[in-house]
Amino acid sequence: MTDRQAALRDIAAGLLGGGQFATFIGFRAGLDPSRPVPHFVRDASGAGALVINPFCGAGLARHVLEALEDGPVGILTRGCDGLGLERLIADGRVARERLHIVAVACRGAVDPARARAILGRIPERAEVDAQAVTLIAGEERRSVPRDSCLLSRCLNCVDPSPRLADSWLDEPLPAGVRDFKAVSHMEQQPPEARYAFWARQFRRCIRCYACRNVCPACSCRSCSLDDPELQERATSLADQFGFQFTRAYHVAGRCVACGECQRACPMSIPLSLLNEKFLKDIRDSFGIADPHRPSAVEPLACYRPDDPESWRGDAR
Amino acid sequence: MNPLVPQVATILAIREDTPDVRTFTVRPDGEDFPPYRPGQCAMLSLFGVGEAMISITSTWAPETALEFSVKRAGRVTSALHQAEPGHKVGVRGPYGNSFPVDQWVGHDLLFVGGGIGLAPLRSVINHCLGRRAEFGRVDIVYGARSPRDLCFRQELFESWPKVPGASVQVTVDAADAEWEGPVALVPPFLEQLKPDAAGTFAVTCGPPVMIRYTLQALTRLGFPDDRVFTTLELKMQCGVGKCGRCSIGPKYVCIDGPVFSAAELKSLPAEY
Amino acid sequence: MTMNLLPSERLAEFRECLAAGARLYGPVEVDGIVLFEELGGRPPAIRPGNPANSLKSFLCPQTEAVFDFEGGYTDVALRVPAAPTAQAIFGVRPCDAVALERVSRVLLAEPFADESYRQRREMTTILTMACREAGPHCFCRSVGVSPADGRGSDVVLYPADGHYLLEAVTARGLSVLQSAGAFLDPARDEAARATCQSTPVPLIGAVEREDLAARLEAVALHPHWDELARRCLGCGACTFLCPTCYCFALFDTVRGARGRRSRGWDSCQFKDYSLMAGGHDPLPTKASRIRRRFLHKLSRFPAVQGEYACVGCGRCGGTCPVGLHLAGVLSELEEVLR
Amino acid sequence: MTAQPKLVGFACRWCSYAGADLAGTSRLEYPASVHLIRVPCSGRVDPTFVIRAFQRGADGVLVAGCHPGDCHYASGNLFARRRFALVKRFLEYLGLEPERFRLEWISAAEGRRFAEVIREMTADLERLGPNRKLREDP
Repeated sequence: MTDRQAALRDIAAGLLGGGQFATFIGFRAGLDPSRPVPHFVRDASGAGALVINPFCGAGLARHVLEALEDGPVGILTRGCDGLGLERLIADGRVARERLHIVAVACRGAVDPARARAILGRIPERAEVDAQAVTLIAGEERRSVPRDSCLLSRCLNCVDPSPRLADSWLDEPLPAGVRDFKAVSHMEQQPPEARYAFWARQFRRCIRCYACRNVCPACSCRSCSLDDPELQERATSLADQFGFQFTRAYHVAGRCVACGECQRACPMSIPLSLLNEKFLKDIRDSFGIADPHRPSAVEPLACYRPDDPESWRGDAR
Repeated sequence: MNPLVPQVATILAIREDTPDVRTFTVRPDGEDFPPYRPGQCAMLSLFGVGEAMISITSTWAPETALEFSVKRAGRVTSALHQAEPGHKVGVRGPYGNSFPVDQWVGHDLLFVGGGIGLAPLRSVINHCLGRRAEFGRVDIVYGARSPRDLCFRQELFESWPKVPGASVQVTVDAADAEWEGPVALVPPFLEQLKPDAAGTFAVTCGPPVMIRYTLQALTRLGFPDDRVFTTLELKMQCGVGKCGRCSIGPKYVCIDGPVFSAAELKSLPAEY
Repeated sequence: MTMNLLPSERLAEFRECLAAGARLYGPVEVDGIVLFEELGGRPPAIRPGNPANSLKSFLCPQTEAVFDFEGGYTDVALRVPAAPTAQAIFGVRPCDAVALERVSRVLLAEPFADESYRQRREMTTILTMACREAGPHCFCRSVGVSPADGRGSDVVLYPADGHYLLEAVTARGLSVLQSAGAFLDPARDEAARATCQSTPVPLIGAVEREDLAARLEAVALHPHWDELARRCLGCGACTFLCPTCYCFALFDTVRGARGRRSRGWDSCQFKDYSLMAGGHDPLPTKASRIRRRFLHKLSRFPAVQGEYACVGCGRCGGTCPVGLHLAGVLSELEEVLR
Repeated sequence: MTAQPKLVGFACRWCSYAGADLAGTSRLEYPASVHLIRVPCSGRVDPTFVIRAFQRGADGVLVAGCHPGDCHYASGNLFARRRFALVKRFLEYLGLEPERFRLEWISAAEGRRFAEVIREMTADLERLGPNRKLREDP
């Protein structure tokens, strides 16, 4: 843990000290030890503020877009960040050679709210392994199952390490295969129950646009969700369905399943459950094994003459 | 009464001033529009399109219609330019403070306008000329991008110059084949004219950049900040000091402005 | 000041009595988060800290009609919506009630009082639950609000063991207590209030209030705002959930010959917030917009209103995707100054 | 008498729209429930059009284009096929009944096929009753 942190600080200081890089993106301690915040180191002397710990939850990929305006960027990169960077590179928004990717293997980030609820106070440290999470505050150590206190985006993660890297802080962990269990479960509900579920979720959307602004696949300079002709500002339930459909559809085939939208949503709307539905159907309908991992051609930007008309077997 | 609900009004006449400025004569269908003072604004709206804060170009008199000179810039103003006499609009107001005309009594006045910025000035110029005996000299300096962008030509070239003790100087940024007058940006043109700052109140309005340089020019000419006034325009939604959009520091342009003295502006953060 | 005791076991009956003449809202747990919603008989989820949404949802709704219109180019008729009906909100935290009082200073200011807000405010009864425990992001004391604050409330309930002390703060609150007289005991329990008044609010995010406005204005042009801007995503979560943010936008929607002009929340953190038709923008950068938000809350609003436009509810800290907690940002600025 | 369902059809001008014309000139009977919107290609149909139709009161939506291989623009319908394969499933996921949205290939010569699709869909929608989901004035 600390070895990685020391190595990270060295690499960041080296990049910034060399004069070629303008910014290094990582985390630094927040006010609350369980909430480190994204940090933008601008010179070598600031690298000592960088931290790595299991509370580092926010995605970093999207931040490179603005940081690159100042010059090349070094960035701490977990699997999810790596997929986000791949997305930005595939979209032509970021030039690979202007990034120095410092790869780290991630076993999951702790949700600070859930951790506090479990411990009854703010945890100071945490340890995460393949089986459990240990929360530590003062003398108290408590081990709990991973699914009780990791961020939901980390529970479904099959990409602990990035595919792109310029330096490694540790050994990469093997990638897995998404099981889409939550989507399958939802598909098995009757239509009325599904509609009621989504109505309940969407009704509380406050249209803050955090989901879009944090998304590495939502980097359009001009967004249709800002166009009053395409997306009215009204917030009736019908408008909310329209808004959510548009957001999810516009990343269909481009979503990297990093789960940042859901993590960022202040109203806890399970946005990943929408994105993953598209991913699952892309896998099943077009035979693309891991559609969340960016490829040369997006699934909706191409076709095969013999694409199966699989829906014809459905209800009617 | 909900202050956000406008009166329905009818466009009585439309005059084409320049390729992108039209002057609309508007009268509410029901109750008369309340009396207003020079410098005040009103929210003009097209139902189904939206609202925009527009300065009232006319000078109030009982039972007269309102005039708005509107430059085509965004969604609402572009739609307004498509409107025809007889069409309905919404109007609410008047909003904001006004030029402190009574404070100017007995003094010379200098008006410096740029482009559509002459619209709010026209209201106060006509108001002052209507009380001609109460003021000293009235000098008007006006510029536009090109001769065809000059607003209010009838007043600029005919009625105002004929008023005793009044002068009008017009410049353009770029001339065309017919233009024989001066070619200069307003701030340097003003400095060349060397207006006498002693005992004079100066009033300026125009695009943000022109206002900035004109204020600097007036300072160099010796005008003290408390004798220089301008009128600001920021994005507005409510017009009544609620929606937050037009705040500059602790002030709202819609209710505390739009008229500010240069002295007041200097006490505010540069967020305008 | 009228005070009564309500035995804990009769709290549900008290709520039913409130629901008799009004729609009753309160905090409920939905899909793992606590929200203010219509209670509809559900027991309220009274937890330390605040629900995700604020009372704004019921007093200045996310979007609402200003008027409907119908007609064509040469003939338009307007229709204003029906007046709001009575509502009561139970389980409000003191900071949220104080926030209403702050927002009212602007929205009710004459001569252009916001009519729809005024009508809703008059039809709303606020029943506040004073705090015996602070939430994880709370910092009310740092901005001059107490866990037992009664400002903006009609009735304050001070929880004690086995009962609540009820205090009527307004005439409307008094009539609530009168109508619920059957459940109430005229006895008093000053200790219940004192306990809440001394509820500790953790030090995390404590703000040094001495000359805060002046100290902030002094750093208004400091490059640290650019650092904050790098982190900020430019979303509107902080402002939409903030109980003291009141900015709104007007917009029209059209369906054939009918249409509606509506108002809806807007955020000074959005990049088109102050962008004008001609392209001029007084807040052209994210840094300028973040600075605007902080200075408005802690310097410019207080300059006019004498109080902060922040009540320390902690929502911005709990929900900002990148941890831009208001109190945290202030402590960063302090650090930068040192 | 119950109101006829509202069916919005987006029809490619090169094939399905002509197919609808043929159905008319051939005096084939099909319900008057369909409001046909002519589009240059099924590939022109943005899925948000479909959402908009449901929001404004459609009980069902049909997207009709040329048979694969016959697109006037070579591949518009093949892109549309991928897109609407996902959208159809997604609408169902949100809780819409599968019968409320269909993607069909109808050539200019298939007036009979057009009438048949409209008849089938109308019958399905009649059976389901009016759509309230996603609708702005339910």
